[in-house]
Amino acid sequence: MRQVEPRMVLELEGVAAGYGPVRVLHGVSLHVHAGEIVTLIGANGAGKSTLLMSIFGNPRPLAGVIRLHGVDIVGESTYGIARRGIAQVPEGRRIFGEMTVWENLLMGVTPLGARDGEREGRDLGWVMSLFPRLGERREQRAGTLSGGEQQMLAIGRALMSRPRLLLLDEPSLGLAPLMIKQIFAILRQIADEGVTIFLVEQNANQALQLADRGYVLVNGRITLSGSGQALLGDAEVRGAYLGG
Amino acid sequence: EEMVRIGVAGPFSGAYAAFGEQQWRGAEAAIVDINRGGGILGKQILLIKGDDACEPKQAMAVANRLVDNDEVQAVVGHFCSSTTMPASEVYDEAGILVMTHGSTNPMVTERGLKTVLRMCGRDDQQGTVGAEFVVKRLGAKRVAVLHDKDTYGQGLADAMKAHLHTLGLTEVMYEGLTRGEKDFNALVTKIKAAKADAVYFGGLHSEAGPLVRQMREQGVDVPLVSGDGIVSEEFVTAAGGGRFVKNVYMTFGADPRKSPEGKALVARFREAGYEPEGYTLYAYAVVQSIAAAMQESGSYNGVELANWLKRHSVETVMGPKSWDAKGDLKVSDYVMYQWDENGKYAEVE
Amino acid sequence: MNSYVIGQQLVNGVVLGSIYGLIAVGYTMVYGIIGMINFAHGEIYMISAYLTAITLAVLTTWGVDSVFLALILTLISSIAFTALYGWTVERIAYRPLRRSTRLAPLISAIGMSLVLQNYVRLAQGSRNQGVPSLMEGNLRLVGENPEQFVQVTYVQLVIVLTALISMGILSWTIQKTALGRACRATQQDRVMAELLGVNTDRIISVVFVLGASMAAVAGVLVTVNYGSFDFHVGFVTGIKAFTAAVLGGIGSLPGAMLGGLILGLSESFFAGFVNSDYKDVFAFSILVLVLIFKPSGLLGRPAVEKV
Amino acid sequence: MQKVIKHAAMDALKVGLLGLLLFGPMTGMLLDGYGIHYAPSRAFWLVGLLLLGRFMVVVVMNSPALSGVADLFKRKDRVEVVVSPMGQQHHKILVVLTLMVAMALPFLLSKYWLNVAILALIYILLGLGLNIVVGLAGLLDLGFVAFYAVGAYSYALGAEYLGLSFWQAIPFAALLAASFGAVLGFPVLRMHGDYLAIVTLGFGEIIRLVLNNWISLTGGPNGLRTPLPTLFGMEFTKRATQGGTPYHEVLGQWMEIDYSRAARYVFIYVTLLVVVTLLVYMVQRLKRMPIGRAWEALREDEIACRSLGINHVMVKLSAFSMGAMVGGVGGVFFAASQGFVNPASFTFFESALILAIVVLGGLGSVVGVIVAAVVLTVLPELLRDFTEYRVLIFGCAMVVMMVWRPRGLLRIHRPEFVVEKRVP
Amino acid sequence: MSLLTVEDLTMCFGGLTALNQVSFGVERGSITSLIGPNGAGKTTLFNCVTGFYRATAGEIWLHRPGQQGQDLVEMLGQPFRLGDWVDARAFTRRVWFKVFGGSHRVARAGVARTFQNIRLFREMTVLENLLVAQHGRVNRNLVAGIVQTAAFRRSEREALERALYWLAEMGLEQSANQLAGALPYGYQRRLEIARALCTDPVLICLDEPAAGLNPRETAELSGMMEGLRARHGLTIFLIEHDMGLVMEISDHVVVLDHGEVIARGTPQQVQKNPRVLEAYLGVEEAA
Ligand SMILES: Nc1ncnc2c1ncn2[C@@H]1O[C@H](COP(=O)(O)OP(=O)(O)OP(=O)(O)O)[C@@H](O)[C@H]1O
Ligand SMILES: Nc1ncnc2c1ncn2[C@@H]1O[C@H](COP(=O)(O)OP(=O)(O)OP(=O)(O)O)[C@@H](O)[C@H]1O
Ligand SMILES: [Mg+2]
Ligand SMILES: [Mg+2]
Repeated sequence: MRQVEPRMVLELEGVAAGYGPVRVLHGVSLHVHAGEIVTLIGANGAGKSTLLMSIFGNPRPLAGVIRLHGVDIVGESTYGIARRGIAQVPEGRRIFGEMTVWENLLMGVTPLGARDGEREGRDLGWVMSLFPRLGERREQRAGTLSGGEQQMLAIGRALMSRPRLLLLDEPSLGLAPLMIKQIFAILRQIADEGVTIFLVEQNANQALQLADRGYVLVNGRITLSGSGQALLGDAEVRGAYLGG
Repeated sequence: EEMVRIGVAGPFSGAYAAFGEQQWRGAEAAIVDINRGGGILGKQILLIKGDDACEPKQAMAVANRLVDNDEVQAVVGHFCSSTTMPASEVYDEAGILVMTHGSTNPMVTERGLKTVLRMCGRDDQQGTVGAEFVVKRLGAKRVAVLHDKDTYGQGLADAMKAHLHTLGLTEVMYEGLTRGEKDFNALVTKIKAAKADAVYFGGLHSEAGPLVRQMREQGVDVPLVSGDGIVSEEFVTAAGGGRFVKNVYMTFGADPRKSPEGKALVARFREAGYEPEGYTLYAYAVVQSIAAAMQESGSYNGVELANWLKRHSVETVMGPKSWDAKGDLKVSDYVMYQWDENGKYAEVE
Repeated sequence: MNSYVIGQQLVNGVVLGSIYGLIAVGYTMVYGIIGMINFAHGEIYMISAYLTAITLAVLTTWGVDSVFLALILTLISSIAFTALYGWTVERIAYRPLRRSTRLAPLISAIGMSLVLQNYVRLAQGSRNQGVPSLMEGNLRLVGENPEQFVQVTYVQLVIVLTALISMGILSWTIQKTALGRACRATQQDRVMAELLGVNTDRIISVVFVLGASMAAVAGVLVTVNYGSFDFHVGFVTGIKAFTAAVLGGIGSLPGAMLGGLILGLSESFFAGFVNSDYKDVFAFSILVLVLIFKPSGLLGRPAVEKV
Repeated sequence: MQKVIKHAAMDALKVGLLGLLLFGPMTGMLLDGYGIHYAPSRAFWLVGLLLLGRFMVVVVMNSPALSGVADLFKRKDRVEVVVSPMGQQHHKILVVLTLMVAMALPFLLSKYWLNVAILALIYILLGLGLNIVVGLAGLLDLGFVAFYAVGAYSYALGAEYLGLSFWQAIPFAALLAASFGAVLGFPVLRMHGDYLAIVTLGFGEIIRLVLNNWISLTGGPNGLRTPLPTLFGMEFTKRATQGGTPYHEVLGQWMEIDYSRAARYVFIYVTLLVVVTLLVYMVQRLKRMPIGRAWEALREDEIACRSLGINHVMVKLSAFSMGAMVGGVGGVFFAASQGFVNPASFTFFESALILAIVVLGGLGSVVGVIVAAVVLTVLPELLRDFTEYRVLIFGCAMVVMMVWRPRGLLRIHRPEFVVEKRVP
Repeated sequence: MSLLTVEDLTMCFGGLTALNQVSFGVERGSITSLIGPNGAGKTTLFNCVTGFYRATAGEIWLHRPGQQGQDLVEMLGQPFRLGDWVDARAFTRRVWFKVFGGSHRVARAGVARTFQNIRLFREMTVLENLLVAQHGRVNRNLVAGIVQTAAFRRSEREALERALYWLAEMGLEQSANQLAGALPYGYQRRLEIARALCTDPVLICLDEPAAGLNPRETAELSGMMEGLRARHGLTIFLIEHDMGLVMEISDHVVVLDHGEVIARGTPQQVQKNPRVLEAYLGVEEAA
């Protein structure tokens, strides 16, 4: 196992997954290097969200290997995987509606065991500065936030855990144009700080501009990959995902 | 070879299971003895257990099953009046003798059924004895009457109340408590506020125990009088020790454990590590009576057996027993017992 | 109606209410975390009553004389063994049902409650059991007439205090600590909680163990107070405690306590001054009325759904 | 294999240790008054059995050679929803076959089993009723027994005070139960799921307590006798009691017939069978009717329903009272078949049992309800031979069935619509 | 007269004023867009219009052509006022709306909506979802349904046809018999629109219909919306963050920020408005 390239953060080989009798992913292979921003694009129902979730073992892959920092994590429990320095902004935000904004953010850190009050405070301050709106609404119940605010909260919560690898499922969903710009800037910034980012986006244009590399998923199979710019220029991609 | 099949129907599960156990122990001991002595008409007896959990629905199922599937020749049971009543209609229609060891509700034998008898007294008899005692012996003027809202307990309390009225006394309080609960403090405070000088309780030991304890704890030291539902050492356990059961009275048939016929049997039970309390010996006596009727009349027909029993007297472990035309015991021998601080009871002279 | 009677009924109600509250806390905690009505909770309480009596009897045979020591040891052993039962029940009957409908664990809980009841009946017999009265003594407020007084026994005092203190500690835990946050997160979205690194199975087990421990505390205190129990006590008490939990707003710990107190008080006042036959009808009517005007219970937070 | 055995042994040891802690005090130390009486052998036997059982199970589940056996017992907790066209041919054959068997039953069964069959039919009825409320409309009702009680008592009381006959009692009870449902439902249906559950539970208890306490009307715990049902003036007793003629005398004019006690049960069984068949048909239709769809939609998402112009309170109310109505009819049949009613038949456990039927059947599935009702009524009767252990085993069965098939015994079918190619 | 007029609408949540004196109109047959930064109060406004929230103050009127205007706020039922206790007519009205009122009445008046967080009947099939939406107009007679009278069958057939029609319009024919919950996100969005259309509305309120769609799908959606307006005469009221879509199809744009209308007008006007640039679009866009 030690031959794996050390700078490889996430590596999928022939991953298959599905729900009950329905297969959604049919042997997906891809990899993400440290410090990279990699994006995955694909039509509705291609299986992008399923792919992100199956990295966390939910649904558990039926076949294939998933290596995180060189360690095979297939079969490990979801929370075990989460404790390996990987965080996800899931589809549908999944914030804890009955808890306050503040508590939601804390949920990003508390489960991870060892507590460090000072660092926690610093991280909270950082997230609040990224999303001042959340600061204003600290004590509001998260369920009553507006759609965009909830999205900010979901991203903020993932950032709170200071992940080494961040998975985002359509982070721009429901955000105002100005906010999207900010989010992408933030992603760029934390990537520069050494966080590896794996991004699923419908907003393919902006995602590919941001990303170092990209993959295209069609019906559960990777059909195309290349650098962000190359994909942007690809005629097929333009026709299918960028609206001509 | 062919056997005489006798059903034993009672609550072997559910809240009343303690009584079911007494019933089964008694009946089992009886057939062992009878079978050892050669059985009935040369045939051995087989007991068949039917659990009704004191629920009418289950009692019907058990009754139908005993009649149709197990084809029993007679039934010992049921225990709760509310199950004996519907089930006995099934037995009656099928012409099978049923003798209950513990259903004291008057209605059991008041419905004109031909094959239904009982080994125990009736609530109205018991209530009368209780009322007489409360008024004449204790000289109470302000009597609180409580019951547990169940067929047995309420029947008892009603009978007691009725006789109280004929004695020219009106109760100061007549109320029900809920079976299964343990906190009767509110009721006790109410008794206290009503300045009752005697309390009559129609119900079972599981409620009587906490009730008397809470009375004593709140400083209500007046006598508590009850019926045969508290005839059990468990009453003392439930009351939190002998201290609390002082000044508690109850009506019960002349203690079968004291009768000369029963002495040896009781000793045997105790040897086996079982205290034959409550209805144990009643069930034993029921089996004895059924066996005697079959043996003597030579028939298994319920109506014939019932008629035989109504005309003859049977020697049982509880002494000689005979029945009137309705199926009730001719002699109701209810007497008053008193508990002492050692947790034992003795007849009141 | 004199004031001593009223005062005594007040005491009766508060004691009874505290008992309901203690047990209701277990219901509310489990509900709060897996959104499931744990019908077997009453049975867990019943088991703790048996364990209390067993421990006390064993201690007596060992010659432990000090009442205080005996009580402490009983509490410890009862909590330990009851918690084990709580854990096992969760493991066997509920954990496999995590991904099914909301109703499946409810049915399984009802089945479990039958199992526990009959297991105890078969193991210990169906007789009424009891413990001797241990702690004597009481506080009395006596009027001019020595016949008139309001009294609280020491055991009752301990019950009320324990109920309040444990409720306080638990609600603080749930509201303010990381464990509590993880619990609430687990309740709202188990998958997301796992994605954040919460071992939800562990959290749920912890909650069951905590709930069972509360039932054990109640079991010890109530058994010592009333001295009598059988294998069937779990049901009646369980239903009442559950009602209390809902009345106060299910999921809210202070609510459980408040609901218990209201239920206890209304029962004892109704029984004391009106008619004890209909006290349960009255108690349930209060529940219905409260819920009509406050659909999520007294202290429950209304489920605001943002559309 | 060796690995499997080692694993199993370790596992069994752990479970055994747990068992020792659980069973030790409870089964090994018996309370005896205030004293104690040790019976360690009981505890050790139990633990031994547990150890062995666990060992065997782990071996069977993990050894590849026996994987076929293991698969049989694997749990299934995924929803299996099948979208299938309605009215399939083999379906119809099955229905006809079932009905034929059901019609033949009274001639094959002993009276005891006939009685059980009647109970099973009553529970099917109740299950279908509650299925409307819980399965289709998604309203958790823990007090369904209240309507059952209302039905039973409206027959008993109606006969006692108003002189209602069995046939008059059915519509009377149905109406009465439905209005009880409506009256209760109106204020409470705005509540959320589990609050509704406890309020209905409370309502069930209130009804039972009132029946128990209102002695002057209901006879309290002593209960009431109910007259036996009649058919066109024919009575099913040996001698006429209600002013009719015994059936064997009526039929005796045309054919050779003797009085048999079973006739009454046959009559109730057949009537019930007709009612249940009609109800099954009705429920199957309801699912494909606007009102049934609205119920299901409400179960799925109330807010969306409101956005579509559906009055959620009224729709819920219709489900609630329709369920109540069915429960009421079930009550009449229960009272008629028992000949006696008292409040002990209407405890919470009864509600729980009916709910178990609905859940085990797979929420919303009619066939599932029927199967589950039969299983849950016949099983306790089969277990009668285990007397002491009967309820314990029944409880275990409930848990095991839930764990094994949390989504119900059968798959859920959704109606499929034929999509024709549309001409634009 | 505008189809929908909103006057001085104010909505407070506790201390938070989510909408402050908002007034605007939606013209008949137009596509009107509502834009604004996150948390500006757009969804809240939708909720008020469709009856899910009762506004703290203000009026909302729906004027269907050829009909009297309808007060959408009154339909929700209101707390009793002092005057009601003396005026019998007002009192009965109040009670009537209190008992039978609610957001469903708004929907019946002809206002349909979709939700920002998709709300489908997930365990029902796509077609069933659409049939439920026609609850108001199908034959609901119980007896007719059970014995399947001709009238009932006709009504069901019509409902099915209407459902299939809208399915086809949304391009979902292939999924007709699938479970709604198992559809991919984008399809679910379209199904929600189809379902809203099945209620036969005059005004349809779409809350971020393009969220989760890729640019090509968004383009399809915009074609669909124009078709709805052109061929079915529907009025569309839209919340959207995709500026390309908004600018392309809107006739009229209302911009909300912090609960207040900061601009309104044609897309071109709004796009140049400095306040909008600052609050929403980003300043460099202007450059
Ligand atoms: N819980 C589920 N059960 C069954 N099938 C599912 C489930 N979730 C998703 N699917 C199916 O899996 C397939 C892939 O869905 P997935 O959500 O991964 O797509 P996606 O690429 O993320 O699409 P989108 O862009 O719309 O988010 C779809 O066909 C969908 O129907
Ligand atoms: N029920 C509520 N309780 C308290 N605050 C609420 C409630 N509903 C909405 N809010 C607040 O009102 C503000 C407006 O919310 P709204 O959902 O209308 O925003 P929006 O314009 O739709 O934003 P987005 O574009 O992000 O969806 C938000 O700040 C939100 O937090
Ligand atoms: Mg997705
Ligand atoms: Mg919004």
